[in-house]
Amino acid sequence: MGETQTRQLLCDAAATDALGRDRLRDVFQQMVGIRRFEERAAREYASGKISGFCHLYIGQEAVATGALAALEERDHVITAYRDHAHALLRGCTPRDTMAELFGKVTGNARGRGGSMHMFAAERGFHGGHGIVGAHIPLATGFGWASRYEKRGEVTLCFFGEGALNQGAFYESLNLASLWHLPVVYIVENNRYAMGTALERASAVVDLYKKAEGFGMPGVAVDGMDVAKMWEVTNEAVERARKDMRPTFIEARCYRYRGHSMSDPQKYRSKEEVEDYKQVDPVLLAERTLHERGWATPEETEAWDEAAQEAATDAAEFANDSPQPRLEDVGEYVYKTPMQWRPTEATTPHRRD
Amino acid sequence: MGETQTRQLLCDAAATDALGRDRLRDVFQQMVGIRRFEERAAREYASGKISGFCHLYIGQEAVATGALAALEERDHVITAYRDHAHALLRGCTPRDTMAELFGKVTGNARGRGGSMHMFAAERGFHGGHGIVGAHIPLATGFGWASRYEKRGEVTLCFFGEGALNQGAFYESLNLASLWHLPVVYIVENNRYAMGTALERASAVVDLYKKAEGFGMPGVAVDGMDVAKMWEVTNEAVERARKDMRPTFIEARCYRYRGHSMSDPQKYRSKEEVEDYKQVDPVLLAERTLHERGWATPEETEAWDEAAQEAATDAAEFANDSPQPRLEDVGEYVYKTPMQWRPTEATTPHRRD
Amino acid sequence: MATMSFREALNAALDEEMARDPKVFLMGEEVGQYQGAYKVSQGLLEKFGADRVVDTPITELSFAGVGIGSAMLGLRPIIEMMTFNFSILALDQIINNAAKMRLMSGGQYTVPIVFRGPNGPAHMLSAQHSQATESWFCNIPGLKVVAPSTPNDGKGLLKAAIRDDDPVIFLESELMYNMKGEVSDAADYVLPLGKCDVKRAGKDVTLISFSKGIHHALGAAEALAQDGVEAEVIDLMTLRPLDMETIARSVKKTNRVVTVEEGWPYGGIGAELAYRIQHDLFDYLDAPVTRVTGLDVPMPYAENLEELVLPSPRDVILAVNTVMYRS
Amino acid sequence: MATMSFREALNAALDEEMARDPKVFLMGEEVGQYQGAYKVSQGLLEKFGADRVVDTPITELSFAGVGIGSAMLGLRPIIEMMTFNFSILALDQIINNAAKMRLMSGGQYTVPIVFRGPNGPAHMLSAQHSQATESWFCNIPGLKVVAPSTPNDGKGLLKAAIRDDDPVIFLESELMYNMKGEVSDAADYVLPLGKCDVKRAGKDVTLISFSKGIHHALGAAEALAQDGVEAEVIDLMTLRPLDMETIARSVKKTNRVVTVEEGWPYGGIGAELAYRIQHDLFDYLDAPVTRVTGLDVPMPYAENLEELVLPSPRDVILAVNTVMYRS
Ligand SMILES: Cc1ncc(C[n+]2csc(CCOP(=O)(O)OP(=O)(O)O)c2C)c(N)n1
Ligand SMILES: Cc1ncc(C[n+]2csc(CCOP(=O)(O)OP(=O)(O)O)c2C)c(N)n1
Ligand SMILES: [Mg+2]
Ligand SMILES: [Mg+2]
Repeated sequence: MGETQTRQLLCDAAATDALGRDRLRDVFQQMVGIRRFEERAAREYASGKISGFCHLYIGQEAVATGALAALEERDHVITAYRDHAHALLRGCTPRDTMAELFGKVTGNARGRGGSMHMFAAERGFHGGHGIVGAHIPLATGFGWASRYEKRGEVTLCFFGEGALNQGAFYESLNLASLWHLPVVYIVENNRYAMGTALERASAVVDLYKKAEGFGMPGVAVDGMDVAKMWEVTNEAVERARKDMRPTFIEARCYRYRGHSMSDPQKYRSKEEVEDYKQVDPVLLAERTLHERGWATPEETEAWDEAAQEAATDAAEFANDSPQPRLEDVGEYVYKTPMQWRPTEATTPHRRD
Repeated sequence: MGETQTRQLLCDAAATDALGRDRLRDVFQQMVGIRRFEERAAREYASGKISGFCHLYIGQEAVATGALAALEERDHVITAYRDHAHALLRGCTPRDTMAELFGKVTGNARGRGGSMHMFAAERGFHGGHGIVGAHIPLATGFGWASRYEKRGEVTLCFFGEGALNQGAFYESLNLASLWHLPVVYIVENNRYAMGTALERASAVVDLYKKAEGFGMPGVAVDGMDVAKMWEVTNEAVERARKDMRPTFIEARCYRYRGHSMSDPQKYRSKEEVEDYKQVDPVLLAERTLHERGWATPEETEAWDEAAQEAATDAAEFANDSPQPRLEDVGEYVYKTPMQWRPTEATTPHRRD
Repeated sequence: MATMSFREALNAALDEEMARDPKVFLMGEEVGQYQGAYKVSQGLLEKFGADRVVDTPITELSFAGVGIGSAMLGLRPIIEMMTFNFSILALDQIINNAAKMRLMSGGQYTVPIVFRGPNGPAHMLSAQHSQATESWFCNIPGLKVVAPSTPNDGKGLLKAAIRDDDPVIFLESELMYNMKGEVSDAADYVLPLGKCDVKRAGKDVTLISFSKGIHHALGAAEALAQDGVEAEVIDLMTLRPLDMETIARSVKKTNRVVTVEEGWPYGGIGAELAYRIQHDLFDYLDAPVTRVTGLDVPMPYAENLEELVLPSPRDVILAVNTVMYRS
Repeated sequence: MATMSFREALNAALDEEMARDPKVFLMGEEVGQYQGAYKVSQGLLEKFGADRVVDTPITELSFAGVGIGSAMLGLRPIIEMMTFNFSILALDQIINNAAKMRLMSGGQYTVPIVFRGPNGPAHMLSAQHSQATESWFCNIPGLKVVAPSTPNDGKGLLKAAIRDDDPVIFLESELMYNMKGEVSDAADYVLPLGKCDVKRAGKDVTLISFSKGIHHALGAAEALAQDGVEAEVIDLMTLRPLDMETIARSVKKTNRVVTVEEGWPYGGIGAELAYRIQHDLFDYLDAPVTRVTGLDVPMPYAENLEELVLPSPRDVILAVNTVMYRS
């Protein structure tokens, strides 16, 4: 896997300069927080506390962390089902995120959404979506709303490279470019869609080139490098905010775990995974902090411990939280139900 | 409308050389046949003999005529609802085509399809489809079948530039390129989708450039020039047949009539239409024939008269043909209906 | 009151709601410069500008999603489906995003969106352009489904749909756009969603329908009255949720029900009504609930076959005769 | 007979039909190299090669269309929907192209295609991944819809679906893939489409269901038998078209009907059955047809809510008690 060998083992120097000490310290802590949270989620899944589909972000931390560092508070974020990191970075707490995984009423979606559907609407985090590609038009709609009300807000829309073959992606790119919508589309190209390697699903593997067919700037970036990720996104966010022009970013990254919790991973070699661990995004940022003297090993160690504690606290909180109440099964279907009742016209005993 | 002024008023010389005398005489007669057929259809529509949506091909004759001249008998053709010309060029007769418009059982779809759904399955003409963009995956499937059975057949798939924004188009391009399918995709860019000008719907107006994002050759061609249309398609058909590689062709053309029969055409100027009539595809071919001495004015005149007679004969035939029998209303829904009856479980009097 | 066409009544509803609330906008194919494929949006572009009357490329899936996304952020989009035949391409957005967003997020989103346009067969458009989509939408919790039968109802219900905070599927009928009627011009004329309307009182049999079917039912009722049979005609107006109270009141009186719809029979609106009525009112029924529907075939183009496939007042009369055991 | 899981039975059906007919091929997401998201296609890639076991990009709309196009030219594609939740994206192809092509062309095309994969809620997958799609497909003339409940039926019906010359929607259940049963290994074991199967004989009440619901019905029947109530359990197997003869025979005997399904109530399979039964067998019914369905909500993630939403044998027993006027 010669690819990783040509990569440097530090964050890009110029991008790091631009990002600066304080922000690199911040994003590093965020990435460690995500890493430890996800590891804890894996353990809770194994122990049966979490069920359903659960997709971990381990290996891809730099993508969302770097990109979101370029945002203002009023901006919007949306992603697919691999969404724990984006949630944690944007308004959800480890506690309410873990509680959502446990299906508890204290979860960020009150136990209704689960792993794939996390939300913090008021802080601009809009999910968490399960149908591959189908949230891309929603992001385009956020851009439309921002333009419509001249709000000056920017939307970041994340999706996997597998989603890039769906028609919804292309339709959206055209609309955003045609209508000048302030949306940044970020493909997290982790090289696999479940077990399908990029080149087995896409006739073109330099994905950023697809933007041209829609008159939109397209750029590829090392998604293992949080500083670079921030830098490229930052430029795109400015273009969106100032010029009302969308951008398409291909973030080249890697996931270390299986697609979801039940993936035998026969489609790739152990060596490939190990090779990519050389450029672990958390490691790159840590090395950069140490090398520049922006954080001591003791500090990064302490942050790691804090992250582990937060994850433990989150799991305990989730475990101790109650499930939703059964009588609330009809909540959140309609705002004003009118005649409607969830038990209407079904099993007699369930009539309310 | 400077655009047409830069166009020559003859068919491209090199392409005409390559096409040759006999074939140019043939395609000219085909184009005149289509033109007169469509004019007759318009009259029959006005007189109430034809109903529903009816989309005429007048102005675009060179696209289908030139392209189909590059095919062998075993090849496949599919298009959208503007399909009378493709039908006439590929196995349907003026009679069965007009009868289909009249909704008669002698129609090429036995009166079930109408203007938008003409078929000659056994001669490789596969419709006639009404949902914009939705037949493009079918064409891709024809390519798949040809590859699967190593049949050496090529598929031509036609659609309007409005269809180019639909996800189905992009998904199909990727599949054809990825799987090496012998399909030639031809967008008939007549500049309008109903009342929407190309530039109001597509962020990129050089449509042929879109092919690059799918690793496919893309080429633009003057769709008013039947010789050029043949030449470019011929190359693409060879690439498909010999190298199993798809091509995307943008045929730049124009429709002289409204989108369908009830179009006030406020979205374009009379001048624009008149301007495009300078490069009327029938006229260009006729001039070329005369100029080269490949046909005398008397000959072309005679062909025109023959075309008019064929259209008249078709209309008479259609008029005199019977409607489908009422008792056949349940035909063609299933091959083997089993328990099913069309009247099953509905209005009591209709129980059979 | 003013006499106007269904088209004008819907246009007035759009106009009034857009004037009332700047968050309301109209988006779809040909709604602006072309003035609407069926001219329902006539004049709105000139009045409200291109930011609020938005022409889209032919991309039903994604502009439906754009509408939903913008509704999640507080706008109130009206998405025109040029016809509901094309809404099939957008079903994933409508079902998985519009209908479920509130539930999935634990109540964090309100999605006040209206999808509207002509539904059901028109005239000689063949199979792909002639289908009634209501039964699919009615199956989906999270959606409301409305289908008016008169210009006046159309105006009042469309205004209600636009003001409603849930996603509403609003089904019009191409063949009714020219139908004229008296329409309220009262300043705040809005009809409630979720309520039936008794369009004709009667005591012998209950005819339940909506949209175009109502006119078949009323036509049949007229003819039956000549014969001394008084049919009560209930216009569902809102198909989901169903107003079972009004229906029950009628059935308790007439003890006989015929439903009328243009869609295919299996799992249609008539099936649901039959379930609910036989279940809730078993002892009141003197005859089986009987439905009149479109025949169970994709729509053929030929005029005579199309006419045979679609329900008519005559079919309704025959069904009434059956449930009344008349010959 | 051999004991095997539902998954293995389906796999055997695919294997046998692909071996029998070179025009049969399998296409879908992860069906090949990954051996199927739910391993139904295990081993087929190795046996039949990448031309006949075809991994696709995530593009449901277009690979459904590719299948239909290839069927129009005489191939016999089996299109796997990784789950039927994603088939919503392909509905336009299925409805407008697969179901209508024969009619639109005046009978020129035969479209022998099977769409298959898991349908309905599994376990804690939340709203977008938990829905039962059968009622939408059943509405569509031109389609056949099949939903087996046992490994043996699964094998026989899938083979029949593949050999059938019309488009067939073949609905499996993720939660049943591991269920074991005796499966025929006779050389030409094929079950007929369009026929119900009486899974348990009884005289007091008729339970009608399909797929997973059959097991709730059988569970309820067991418990009711303890109480002296003998329920007849009818497995629809083919949901469209319905085998009303077998149903009528049972209802004439028991005079009481409960339907069981996991989908949403409005316009569901139970609604259609209720219509048909009350209409055709009005005088035979001693109680209203009563349905047990999933609750009318998008599926919530939380385990306790999901359990509440889905039907259970207990719900079936309560429904039976109601139609038998027991308390
Ligand atoms: C429309 C649709 N089809 C199929 C699936 C099943 N599925 C879930 S995730 C996935 C792979 C997506 O890969 P990618 O987009 O690369 O994202 P990643 O998992 O790598 O983050 C598939 C096929 C789905 N959820 N939605
Ligand atoms: C999915 C879908 N959306 C909308 C329509 C309505 N419609 C029919 S033709 C048309 C315009 C298509 O234009 P184009 O593709 O350029 O083809 P042209 O008519 O110019 O040949 C539209 C919007 C449709 N038939 N299908
Ligand atoms: Mg991926
Ligand atoms: Mg066009």
